[in-house]
Amino acid sequence: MKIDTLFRHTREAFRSLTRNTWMTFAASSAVAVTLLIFGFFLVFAFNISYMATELDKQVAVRAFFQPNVTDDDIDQVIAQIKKDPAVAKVKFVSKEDGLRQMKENWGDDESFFRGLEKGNPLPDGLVIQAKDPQKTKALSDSLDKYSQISDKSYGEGVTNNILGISEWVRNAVFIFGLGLAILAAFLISNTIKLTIFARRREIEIMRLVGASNWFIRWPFFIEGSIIGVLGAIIPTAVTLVSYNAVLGILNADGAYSLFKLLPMWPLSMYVAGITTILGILIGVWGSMISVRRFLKV
Amino acid sequence: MKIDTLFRHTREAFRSLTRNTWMTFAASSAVAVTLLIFGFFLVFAFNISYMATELDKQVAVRAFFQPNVTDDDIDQVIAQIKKDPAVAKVKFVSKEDGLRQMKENWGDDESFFRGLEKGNPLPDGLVIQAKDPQKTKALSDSLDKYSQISDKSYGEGVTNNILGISEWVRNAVFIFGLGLAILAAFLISNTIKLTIFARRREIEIMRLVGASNWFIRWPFFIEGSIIGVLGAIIPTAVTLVSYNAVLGILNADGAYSLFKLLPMWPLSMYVAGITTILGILIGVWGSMISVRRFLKV
Amino acid sequence: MIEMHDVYKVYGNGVKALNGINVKIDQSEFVYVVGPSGAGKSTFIKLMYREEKPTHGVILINGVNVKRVRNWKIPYLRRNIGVVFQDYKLLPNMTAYENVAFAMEAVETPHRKIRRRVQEMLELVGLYDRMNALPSQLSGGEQQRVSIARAMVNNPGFLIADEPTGNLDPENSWDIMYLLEEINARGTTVVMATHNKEIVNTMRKRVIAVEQGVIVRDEQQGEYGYED
Amino acid sequence: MIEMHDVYKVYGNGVKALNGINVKIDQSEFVYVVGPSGAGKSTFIKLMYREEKPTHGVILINGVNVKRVRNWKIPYLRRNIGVVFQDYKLLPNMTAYENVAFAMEAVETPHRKIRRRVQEMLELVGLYDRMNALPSQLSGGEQQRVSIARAMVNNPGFLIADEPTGNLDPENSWDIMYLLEEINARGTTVVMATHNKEIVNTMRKRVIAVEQGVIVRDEQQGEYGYED
Ligand SMILES: Nc1ncnc2c1ncn2[C@@H]1O[C@H](COP(=O)(O)OP(=O)(O)OP(=O)(O)O)[C@@H](O)[C@H]1O
Ligand SMILES: Nc1ncnc2c1ncn2[C@@H]1O[C@H](COP(=O)(O)OP(=O)(O)OP(=O)(O)O)[C@@H](O)[C@H]1O
Ligand SMILES: [Mg+2]
Ligand SMILES: [Mg+2]
Repeated sequence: MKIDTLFRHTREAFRSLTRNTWMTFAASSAVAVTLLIFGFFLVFAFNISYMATELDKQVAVRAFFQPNVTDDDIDQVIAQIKKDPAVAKVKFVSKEDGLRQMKENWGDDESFFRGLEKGNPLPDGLVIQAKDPQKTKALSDSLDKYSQISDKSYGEGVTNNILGISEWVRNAVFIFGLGLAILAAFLISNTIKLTIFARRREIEIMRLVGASNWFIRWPFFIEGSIIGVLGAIIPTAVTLVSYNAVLGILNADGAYSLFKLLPMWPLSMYVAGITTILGILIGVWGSMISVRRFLKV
Repeated sequence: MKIDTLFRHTREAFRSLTRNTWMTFAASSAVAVTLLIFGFFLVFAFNISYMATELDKQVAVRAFFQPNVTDDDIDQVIAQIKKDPAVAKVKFVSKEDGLRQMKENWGDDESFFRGLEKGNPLPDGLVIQAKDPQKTKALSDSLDKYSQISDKSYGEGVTNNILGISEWVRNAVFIFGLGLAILAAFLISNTIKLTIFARRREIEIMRLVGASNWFIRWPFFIEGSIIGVLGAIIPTAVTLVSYNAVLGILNADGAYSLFKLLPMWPLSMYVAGITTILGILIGVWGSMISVRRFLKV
Repeated sequence: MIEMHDVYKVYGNGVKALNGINVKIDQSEFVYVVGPSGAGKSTFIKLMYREEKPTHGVILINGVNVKRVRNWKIPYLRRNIGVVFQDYKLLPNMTAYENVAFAMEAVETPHRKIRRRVQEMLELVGLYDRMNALPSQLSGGEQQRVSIARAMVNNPGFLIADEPTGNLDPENSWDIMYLLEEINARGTTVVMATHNKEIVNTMRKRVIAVEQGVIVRDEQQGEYGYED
Repeated sequence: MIEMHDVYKVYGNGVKALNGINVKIDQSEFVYVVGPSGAGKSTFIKLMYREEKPTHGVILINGVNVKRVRNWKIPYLRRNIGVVFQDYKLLPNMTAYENVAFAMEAVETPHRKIRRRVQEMLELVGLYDRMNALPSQLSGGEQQRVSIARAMVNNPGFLIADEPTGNLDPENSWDIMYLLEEINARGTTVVMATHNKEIVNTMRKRVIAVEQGVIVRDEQQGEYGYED
C-alpha cells in the first residue's frame, strides 16, 4: 500500500466519523458502557483474587515445643527450619504471646482466663508458613524429625477449607471474567456490525465503482479502532476514579479495615491496559467481519 | 384506533421482524447478552443480601448466670425474656455446652482444655437474639434488671463490625445494581436506536405519504416489545439453569457448605420477572424515543 | 387551490433555489413545470406538500397557510396531496402491492376496500403481475410506476408529479399521461415537473417555466419552449 | 470487446429477465440499447460489469470470462468499465467532488493528479460550482451528472450508461451526448440504454432493441423505432 493511500484511508476514517456524528456517538458510547461494566468487574476480580491470596497466608503450621526445651534448642530448631526451601516464614510465639492471642480471640469473655496468668499452661511455639500453601501438610509432616517439638497442627479441616475456598473463588472469578469478556466482545462487535449494516449500500457502491476489497476495508478498520479507543477512555477513567474514591473512604473509615484492597498502582495500569486493548481489538475485529459480509456484490 | 388498524400494526411489526432477519437477530441478541449480565448480577445480589441477613443473625447477646442460681431461676428468667417483644430467640447454653463450644472453636489445640472438664469454670448462659439486629445493644441493656444474671456481653466491637459490614454490603450491591440497570437500559436502547437509525429513510417516506405520527410509531413500538421479550427469554433460562447447576454442585460437595445460597424458588421468579420486564420496558422505550427523532420531515 | 406569494427558498448551505415566486393554480388545473436541470422545479414542488419550508413568503393550499401547520398535523395535510417523487421514495422492505396499500392503510381505509383498489391501480400502471416484487427487484421504470400508483390510490385533490416519465419508454409515458388527464378531468389539480418536450407540446396545457429560481414564463396552452 | 453467447438471466424470484442473448460489441463501437420498461435493458447492462451473474451462457469482456472471475478480482475488472447507474448510486456521505475523486482514489491515482482531473470533469458536466454539495443537496439531474462524471473520470475502455439523460433537460442531455461521442471517438466503447427517441434518431448509431429478454432488432445506424 502506498503511503499516500494510507493517509487517504485515515483521512477517510476521520471524515466518516465526523460526518456520521450520531452513529459515532452511539457506537463509542455502547463500547464505553460495555467496557465500564467489564472494568468494574476487573477491579473486583483483582481484589477478590488478592483477598484469596491473603486468605491463603492464614494457613500455617503451629508447632509446640516440649515444656523443657532451652532457648538454645529453640534457636537451633528455628535456624534449621529456615533452611528448608519450602518454608516461607517462621515466627516464634512465646507462651506469653500465646496466652495474649488466646485472650484476644476470646474477646470480652477473657475474664475466664484471668487466673491462668500465673501458671500459664501453654507451651512456647512456632508459626511456620509454607511457600506454597497447598504444601502445608508436607511441611507439617517434615517437622516430625525435631525431637524438641512435642506437638504440631496445621488445623487440617480449616486449612483444607481455606485452600478450597480460595481456589474455588479464583476459578469462579476467572470463569466469570472469561464469560464477561466474551459477552462484552459480542456486544461491542454487534454494535459495530449495526453501524456498518446501516452503511451496507455504501460498501456495495464502492465495489461497483472499482474499489478493491482492501481499499474498502481499511477506513472501516481504522474507524473501528478509533471507536475502540474512544470507547475505552471513559470507562478506564471512571473505573479508576471511583476505585480511588472507594479506597479513600475505606482508608478513612477504620471500621472497614477488614477489607484489604489493592492499591491504585499497579492495578490502574492493568485495568487501563486490558480495557483499552480489548476495546481496540474488538473494534477492529467487529469492523472486519461485518464489512466482509457486504463485499459480495 | 380501530381494531383493524391494531391488527395491521401487529402484522406489520412481525413482517418487519421477519424481513429484517439480520437486524432482528442483532438487536435481540444484544438485549439478551445485556440482560444475561444483569441476570447473573441479580442472582449474585440476591444471594449477597441473603448472606448479609444470615450474618446479622450471628449477632446475639450472651448472658451468664450467677454461679449459684437454681434451675427454677433460670426457667423463670427465660420465660420473662421471651415475653419481651424485641426478642426473637432465646437459647439456653449449659456450662457443659459452653465448654464443648469453646473446644470446638479452639480446634486441634483443644488438648489445652483437657484438664478443665472436672472443674469447669464456665457459668451457665443464654444466647438471646433481637428481632432487629440493630437493636442488640438495647436488648443487652434491658437485661440489667435480672439479678440472676451476673455478666452479659454482645461483643460490642464484633457486633458493630458485622452490622456495619452487612449494611455496607447491602448498600454497595444496591448501588451497583442500580448502576448496572441504568447501563443495561442504555445499551439496549442504544441498540434499538441503531436499528431504527438504519431505517430512518423509511420513517421519512411514511410521513411524506401521509402516515400520522402514531401510525408510524405503533409497529415500531410493537417491534420493540417483541425484541425485548425475545431478548429476555434466553438470559432468564441461562441464568436459572446455571444457578441450578451451581446449587447442585455446592450441595453435593459438603466442603463448601459455608456458602449458604438461596433456593431456586422464589429466586427464579424474581429474576425472570425483573429481567423480562426490564427487557420489554426498555425495548418499547428505546423504540419510542428513537422513532421520534425521525418524525421531523 | 394553490397560491404562492413572494416565495423564496434558500437551502441551509446558502443555495438560492427560489427567488420570489408568485403563482396561483386553480382547482382542476393541469400545469407543467419546465426548466433546465437545477432550475428549482423540485424545490417549487416540495414546498407544496411541505417537504421543504419556504425561507420567505406565504404558501396557501386550499386557503391553509402551509408554513403554519404544526408538525403532527402535516400528515393530514398531505393526505389530500398525492406525490410522485423524482426518486420514487418506495419503502424498500415492502412489495409493490404493500407500498401502494400503505398509502391507503395510513388513512385507515377499511381492510376489504384496500385489496380491490390497489390491484386496480397496479393494473392501470401495468404492474399487476409484478405486485409481489420488492422495489429492489423492479426495473427503474417499474418503480416509477409503483410510485405513480401510490400517488393516485387515494383519489387526492392534488396530484403532484416530479418527472414521472423520466425512466419510462414513450408508450408507457403516454399511458401515464392519459391517466393523469383522466384524473384531472375528474377534478384533481395536477402539477407536473417534466423535461419531456414531446408530451408538453402535444398535450398543450398551462406551462410554467422556471429558471434560476424565478418564473420566466407562464402560459395557458403553452409549449415546452426549450429547443435542442 | 464485449461478447455474449446464449445468455439467460433468471432472477431469484423466478423472473426471466433475459432469454437467450447473443451479441458482439466491438472495440470503439457506440451502441444504444432500447426497449420498453422492464424489457431487460438494465439486466443486459448489469451483466457486463458483473453486478449480476448470468444464469446460463458466457460473457466475455476483452476475452475474459466474467462469470469465472474470483470475487476479490472483480473490482479490477470493473476499473476498465465506467458505469452510469440508472439510480446514480452516489455515496451519500460524500460531496460531488469526493464521489468523483473516489473512483480515482480507488485505482490509487497520485494525490496531485486527482484534484485537477476531478475539477475538469465536474466543469464538463456543468457542476463546478456545486462541487461541495452532498448528493442529498443536489437536484435529480445534478446527481445524474455527478454519476456521469464519475464514470468517465478514469478514462475507462468501456463506458456503460443506463438511461443517463432520464432526468436531464434537452440542453444538458445534448451536452452529455456530445461528451459521450467525443469519448467514443477517442476509442472508448460506449453502451447506453435509453428511452430518448430524439437522441437515438438524431445520432444514428447502432441500435439493439430488447423486448421481453430477447434481442428483437440489431441495426447499424438504426432508429429508436418505438412510435408514440
Ligand atoms: N437539500 C438541498 N440542499 C441544498 N441545496 C439544494 C437542495 N436541494 C436542491 N438544492 C439545490 O437547489 C437548486 C434547485 O434544485 P431543484 O431540485 O429544485 O432543481 P430541479 O429544477 O428539480 O432540477 P432537476 O431537473 O435536475 O431535477 C439546485 O442547484 C440544487 O443543487
Ligand atoms: N433484482 C431483481 N430481482 C428480480 N427481478 C428483477 C430484478 N431486477 C429486475 N428484475 C425484473 O427483470 C425484468 C427486467 O428488468 P430490467 O431492470 O432489466 O428492465 P429495464 O429494461 O431496465 O427496464 P426500465 O426501462 O424500466 O429500466 C423486470 O421485469 C424486472 O421486474
Ligand atoms: Mg428535480
Ligand atoms: Mg432499467
